[in-house]
Amino acid sequence: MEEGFLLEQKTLEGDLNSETSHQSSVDFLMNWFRKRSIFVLAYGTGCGAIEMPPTFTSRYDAERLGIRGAATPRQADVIIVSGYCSYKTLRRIIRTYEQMSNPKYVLALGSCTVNGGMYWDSYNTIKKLEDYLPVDMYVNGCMPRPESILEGFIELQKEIGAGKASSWQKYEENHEFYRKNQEAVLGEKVEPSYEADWYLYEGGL
Amino acid sequence: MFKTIKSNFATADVEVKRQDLYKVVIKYDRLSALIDFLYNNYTYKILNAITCTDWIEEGHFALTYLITTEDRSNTFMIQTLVGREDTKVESFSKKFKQAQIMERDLHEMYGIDFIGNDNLKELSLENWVHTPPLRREFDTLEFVNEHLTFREGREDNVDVKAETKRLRALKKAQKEADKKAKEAADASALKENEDGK
Amino acid sequence: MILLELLLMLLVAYGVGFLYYGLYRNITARFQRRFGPPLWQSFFDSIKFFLKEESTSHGWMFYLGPIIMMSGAITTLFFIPFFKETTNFSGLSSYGNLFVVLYLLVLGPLGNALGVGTGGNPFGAMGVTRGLSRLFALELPFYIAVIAIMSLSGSADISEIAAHQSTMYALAYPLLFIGALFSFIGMMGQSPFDVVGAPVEVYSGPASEFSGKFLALLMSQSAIYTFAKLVLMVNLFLGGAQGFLELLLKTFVLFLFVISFGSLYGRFKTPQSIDFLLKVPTTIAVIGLILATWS
Amino acid sequence: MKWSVDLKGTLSPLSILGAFFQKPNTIAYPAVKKESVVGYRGFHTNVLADCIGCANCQDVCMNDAIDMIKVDAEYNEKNSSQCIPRIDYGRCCWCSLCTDVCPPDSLKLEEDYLNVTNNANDFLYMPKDK
Amino acid sequence: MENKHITIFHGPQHPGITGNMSVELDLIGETIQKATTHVGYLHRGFEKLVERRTVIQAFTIVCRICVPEPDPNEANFAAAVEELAGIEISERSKYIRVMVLELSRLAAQFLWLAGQSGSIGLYAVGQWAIADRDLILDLFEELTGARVYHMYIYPGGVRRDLPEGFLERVSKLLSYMKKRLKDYDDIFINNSSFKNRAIGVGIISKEEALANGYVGQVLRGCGIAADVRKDAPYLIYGDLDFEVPTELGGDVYARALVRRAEMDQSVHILEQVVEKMPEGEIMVKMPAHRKFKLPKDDTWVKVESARGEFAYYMAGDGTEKIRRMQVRGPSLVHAYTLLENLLVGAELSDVALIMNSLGICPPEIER
Repeated sequence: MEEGFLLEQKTLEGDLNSETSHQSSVDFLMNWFRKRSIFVLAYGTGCGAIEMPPTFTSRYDAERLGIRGAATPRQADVIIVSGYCSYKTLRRIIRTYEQMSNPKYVLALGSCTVNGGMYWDSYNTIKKLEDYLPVDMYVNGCMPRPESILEGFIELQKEIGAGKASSWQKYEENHEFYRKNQEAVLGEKVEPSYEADWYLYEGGL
Repeated sequence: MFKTIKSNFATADVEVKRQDLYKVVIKYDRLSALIDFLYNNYTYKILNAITCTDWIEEGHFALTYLITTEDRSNTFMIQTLVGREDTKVESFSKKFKQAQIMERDLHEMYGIDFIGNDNLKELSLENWVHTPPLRREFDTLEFVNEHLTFREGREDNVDVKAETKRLRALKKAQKEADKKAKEAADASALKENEDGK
Repeated sequence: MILLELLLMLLVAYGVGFLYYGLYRNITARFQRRFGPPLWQSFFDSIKFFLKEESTSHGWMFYLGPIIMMSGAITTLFFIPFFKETTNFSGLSSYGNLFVVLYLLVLGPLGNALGVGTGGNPFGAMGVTRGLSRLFALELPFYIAVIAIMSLSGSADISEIAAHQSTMYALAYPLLFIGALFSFIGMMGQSPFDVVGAPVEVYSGPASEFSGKFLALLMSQSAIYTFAKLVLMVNLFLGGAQGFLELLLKTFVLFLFVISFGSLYGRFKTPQSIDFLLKVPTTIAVIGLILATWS
Repeated sequence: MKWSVDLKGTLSPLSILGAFFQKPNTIAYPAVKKESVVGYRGFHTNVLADCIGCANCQDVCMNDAIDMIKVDAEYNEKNSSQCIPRIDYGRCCWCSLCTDVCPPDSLKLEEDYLNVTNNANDFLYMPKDK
Repeated sequence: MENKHITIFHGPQHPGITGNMSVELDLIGETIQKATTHVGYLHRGFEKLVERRTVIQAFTIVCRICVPEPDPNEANFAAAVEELAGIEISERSKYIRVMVLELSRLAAQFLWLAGQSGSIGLYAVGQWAIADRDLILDLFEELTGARVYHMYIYPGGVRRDLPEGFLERVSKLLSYMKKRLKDYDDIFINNSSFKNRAIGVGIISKEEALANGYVGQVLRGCGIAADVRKDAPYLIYGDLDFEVPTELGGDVYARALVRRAEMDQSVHILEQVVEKMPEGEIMVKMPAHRKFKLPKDDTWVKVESARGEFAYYMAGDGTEKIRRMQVRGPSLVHAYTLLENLLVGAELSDVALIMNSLGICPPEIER
């Protein structure tokens, strides 16, 4: 029996041939590479972060599918919004998301990102994530199991491979809409006001 | 110990809730003295928590100080009642270091001012301008409805009680109508029979 | 002709470098009781980063950093001959000897420092500071060993040094080899000396501000650089190689050793690693030097 | 900065290398699936023939996740309101309180749990009839 | 470059932070001059939400208060409700609760093992530990129907009886763990690189620890055998044989040794529980959720979580809703009073190490 990555390679490539007929070969290649390598930002925004370690370490080993963690937003492709999102976190998520370079994707975990979830009547969490950030894939659960998270990634990879995941373009095109919603809950200043911002120093360090 | 506390500090008895938990309700002006008394004469040297309960109907906050012995075998609940509006309470952050953060938390959630606490900045909220959230008059669902929207698509929910009532009434009406129709049918059948005879 | 050869060298280093990175990820994955990514995952990663859009700008100096590093890596590679006793794949090594290579080895960190310093990211600057303060301690045992080798073989030419070894220097003078190996582990960025890019401390260090094409450039650079350094070590200590198979075998054994060592231990703090490198490997290398010149 | 190296502490981590020859822990997910556990709290199922439309589940749900709706289906005769529950998986937390309070025991949770979609409006879930 | 004062935020998005929180660090070079903790990124207002729900409804929400180990919350909530309502639970459910609590403690310690080893870049240990933690979660899945949020310890007992053959599987896991834990000694606890990093880092003195109300491994790491399970036994801990491990160093390494010894003790406790598990009812009869009322009274209950004393204050007001529930987890004081002091003078590379060794868990600080 084939083990490990060989098996995954087969699954990934098996899905590939079906939905790619409309793409030009350059697009196809670009999307193929994008699909095969996904860097996930190491930011546990909510309780879903507790199922991230099993997903990314040896039990479910997401690296088999080319999915691995990235330390900084500059290098990340995917930000996982793992569950509920308080205003204070939303501010940081938006800042982080805007630091990521295109193409970038958002994976939303759990009930809370869809319609408020358990915290539907909480005064400090947002209810619908899609009002503030464009979401590529929702994963069901509270918490989603590692299998669900992997399934979410596989679906995302399929969409990327087919060239359909384009939420970052949506964010740029409808920036005013998103900014309006963000300002409605966060106030005029959406970016967090750090008292000491290192960018204020002349020329950095 | 209980006797001294009753005669010197409290109006009511010390209540033994569990083997490891005593509770006493005292007036606010004796609070500091009682904590000092327990701190100096016994080994109640650790402040475990400060909590506050909002009794809006009775118009006061119940502040509870939980003080534990050094060997952690017994906890004293010292409860004192303070007013709800513009509450100003003496801070214990000089005596117990950890009180600083607990008071900061209570200040944020209830709006209680702790005099002598040098840092009462926002702890977990950011740019909060509404009523302190844990006060009873703050209705969180109302706040949510005012500021946020839920997902559409669930408007077809049926009020089951009303629907049951309606269906029952309908059924009853149906039954009665049936009954009437039956009676009428019976009557007419009877008539026909009679006529036939 | 020479251009074609250089291009071929570059291609080999690029391919083998990424292959080794893939193997590295797979082997460490096995140590961690999992399967690990596809073999060419690092290559896919770098291509994907080439395809990303650039979102940051910190001026031309920032972009110059990766380019200096890349050209440093490529020139280092060109000055290291792949095989002994032949002029095939010897690149520019006839134009420069070991001193040039040693000089070029320092160029990489320097270019890094220039680029990252202008990036404004404090974590990047901290990583560079760590790297620079560790630089001397890291290179010292290596230099001592190299001096010993040069005096033993009486030449500063890398292919001559490789050809001079009737028994490998690693076996004949193990102390020198061990001393140099400690340095080498640090140069390869492996634990316990991986203070520069520690993600939980300085946020991946120098690379933290780079994204897109420049990160891809850095990845390719490190692949090429890794292979160049491995070939250098093989030439200096493991008796060089006569064919591709021998070269791959020897570099891979060395690489395997380095990555296995790296997954056993956690990282030192910067002062600790400087102190350690100055005391243990340097002492070992000095003793090796004395023993080697004695006989 | 102080450091010390003891022999045991240097040699004992070598057992990490032994893992190379052991079987990995990994469940290679899409190809190999973990067998589902009996009693796992996944999606809802509702036996329509038993459901009495009492809305107890709606009442106990603190997440306000359950709607009682009318659908084209054959109801139980005893279903007094002729409504059946629909779950909003944008609210549900799979606590299974609703199944606990169900008088005829018609509402249950099954082992299946996978639902991945790019459309957030797909989360209104009609319990399967089984 | 060396002498420049810079301020950085360590977190909330940083690989070396123990959850969604941040520490603002004032640095000269890499030495920390001042540290300020910021939390609130996970504030959901649990204490408010609980007030809006009936007691039974509130039961499902409390386990979310601490994500790495939800069960102490459930146990605390159930204990507080039972004490207020005067419910006496059956012997079997007490044993099952202890089993769940100890399994969750073991799982939380594995998570700590992963975090602590990751903070010095020893990734293999973390990868092994998370996989071993998953074996415990598999047992939970079987017992409670969920991996992380079990919602299992119910006021009045536990929600499900043990599945068939469950105890055998627990003892099988325990014998595996006993073998496995020795491996972790080899590769991590005794690893000289960990010793070099951890010994002498983050030292807490005994007097300070006692006076400021620190709990858990912080106390035990400086020689005070403080453990709620011994000091004020709840459930059946009074009948079980176990020790409270202590160390004298007061540093990161001492706390690591304490945690490692506690894992052994947890296995030991679980063995006894499996052996002694009595037969009987698992749940007393509870009224419907709108009819279950708490008297106007208050109480203070605590359990020992994997990171120290975890306490709840609960007040009822004669209705079916809870008047006030205050959560006092171990991290509140640790993250502020302790961490802000400990970090001054430490280096940037120690931050992750110290935070992991204190086991700071942000969701329980801000609730």
